[in-house]
Amino acid sequence: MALQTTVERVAARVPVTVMALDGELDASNFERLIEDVRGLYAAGDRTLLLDLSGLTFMASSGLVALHAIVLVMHGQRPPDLEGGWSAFHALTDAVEGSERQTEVQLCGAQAPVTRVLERTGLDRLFVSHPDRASAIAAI
Amino acid sequence: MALQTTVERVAARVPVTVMALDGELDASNFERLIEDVRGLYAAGDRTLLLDLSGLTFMASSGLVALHAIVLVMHGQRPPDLEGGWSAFHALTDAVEGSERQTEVQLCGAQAPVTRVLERTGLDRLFVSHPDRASAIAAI
Amino acid sequence: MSAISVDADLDRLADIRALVRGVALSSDAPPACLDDLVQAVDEAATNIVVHGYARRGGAIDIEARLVDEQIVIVLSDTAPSFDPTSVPEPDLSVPPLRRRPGGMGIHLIRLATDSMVHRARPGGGNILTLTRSLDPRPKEER
Amino acid sequence: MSAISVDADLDRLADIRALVRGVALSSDAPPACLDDLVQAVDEAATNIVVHGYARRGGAIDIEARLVDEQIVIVLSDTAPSFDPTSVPEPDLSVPPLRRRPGGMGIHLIRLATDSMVHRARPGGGNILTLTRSLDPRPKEER
Ligand SMILES: Nc1ncnc2c1ncn2[C@@H]1O[C@H](COP(=O)(O)OP(=O)(O)O)[C@@H](O)[C@H]1O
Ligand SMILES: Nc1ncnc2c1ncn2[C@@H]1O[C@H](COP(=O)(O)OP(=O)(O)O)[C@@H](O)[C@H]1O
Repeated sequence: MALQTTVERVAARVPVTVMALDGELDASNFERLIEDVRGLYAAGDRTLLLDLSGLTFMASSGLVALHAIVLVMHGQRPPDLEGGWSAFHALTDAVEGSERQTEVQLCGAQAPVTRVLERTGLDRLFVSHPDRASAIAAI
Repeated sequence: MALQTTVERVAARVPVTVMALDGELDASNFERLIEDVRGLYAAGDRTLLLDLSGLTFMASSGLVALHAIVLVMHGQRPPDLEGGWSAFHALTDAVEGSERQTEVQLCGAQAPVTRVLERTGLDRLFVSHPDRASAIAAI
Repeated sequence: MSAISVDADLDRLADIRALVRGVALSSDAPPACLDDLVQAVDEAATNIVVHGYARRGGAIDIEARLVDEQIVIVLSDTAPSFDPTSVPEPDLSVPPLRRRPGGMGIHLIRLATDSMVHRARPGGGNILTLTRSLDPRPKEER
Repeated sequence: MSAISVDADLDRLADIRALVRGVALSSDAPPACLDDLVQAVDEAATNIVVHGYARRGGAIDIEARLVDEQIVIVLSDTAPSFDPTSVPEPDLSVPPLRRRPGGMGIHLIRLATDSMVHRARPGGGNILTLTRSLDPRPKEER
């Protein structure tokens, strides 16, 4: 099953870009997802809500995508997957106190996806909402 | 697994267009295959060898595609899948004596594909060769 | 018994076939048995997508089990009730070019399975049970 | 025991996952067991494609069986020998943003399975045996 992305812009307290991921996020498509978010950032989007309610599978490469997406949405240099991740230390220091950055937030994650986030500790990087409506109300 | 098609033109006794089908031919992609062959006919190709050695699955909709491809390669009106198959009677009468037309030939069919052709009697429509080399030598 | 639910979409047929291969694999099915099951389930699922739900989508629930050397696969949907066993056999004596293309799906299911049983789903829809023995030979060679 | 051979290609991962769902389905595996197996096999297969065959392609042979309430899935390849059980656990105490992305695949396999055993394939290559009990709970809740 392939990955489909759908983007919608919502006027909450701040403008929120909602990207719904439907299908399966794996090693065959995680790089395209990072590219898509890079495009959003270039277009001026600054707060991204990933709606994971239709995501039925996430591989460890999906975690790499989530990590990279956080960097991209913080204006960091596009992560070079072959090495050269030094750039992100600045960001690390900036958000260190709070740890959970807020530029990228999640909602609607199903059990298999939540499990992967928790098993790798990547859940600590994100504010997670049960669904899209409560996320938009909270942002 | 998706369907990939690769086209090659070979100078045998007559010019032969070899189209290799790799993957699985099913209800999601059989119409695209007919379209592809329509394009070949429009481009002047007149003898088509379908190399099925990489085809691991063929649904009954694949049989519809094969049938339509024979019509297309005989210059018949593109079959309208919603009805209106009257046009092919002329062709039927033309090739009735021999039954096996030669404009579209097959090679390399694997067991599951051969079984589907035999179980529906569509094998009677085609000259089938064990592999590409012997097909080209025979055409 | 648990089921896997798949969207009734032509783009999911490849997933359904891979699922059936997994079922066959875990029963150590011989190649012709695996091929037959893949064919039968693909044809049945295609009919549910195209005819049953008329391409408007829906769900196909798939169950599988091994019972007495028979692989049993059950497809359930909530489309209008239709019994494929009521469809007459195509006349294979007609030369292929004289035929109207199509109409071979149910015929292929019959040849690929040892039994095809339809019943109405309580509350609406269909339950189609396809059974294929682990026999290594295709039906016509038995 | 028969095996299914799949091209070592990232575009076949979805097929491999569907295959594993079919294996789980025919053993009537509970949801968390199915999810774990899909995750573990996907990660292992991805590593074979990306690291083992270095994206140059090859074959992955997949076998499956149910033994004593355990689903056993075996992946074989002919890539250079590599024992994933030799890879140390990642340090999860490091805050996510301080980490170098990646390096979580084998960790996820460990958490999703009850055992992961590697042996060299006679003649070259790898045989990786992944086992997951039918226990309905994920490992961390047992
Ligand atoms: N699930 C279904 N719901 C409604 N009608 C069906 C269904 N399956 C088959 N049919 C009917 O039976 C006919 C024969 O089906 P089949 O042998 O699979 O060939 P085809 O689908 O190519 O026509 C179909 O054309 C359709 O009219
Ligand atoms: N099949 C394999 N062949 C060779 N090296 C491998 C294989 N699987 C894993 N590795 C090595 O182990 C490392 C850790 O793998 P893994 O935990 O899956 O994370 P990742 O693949 O994201 O790096 C890989 O980066 C690679 O160097």
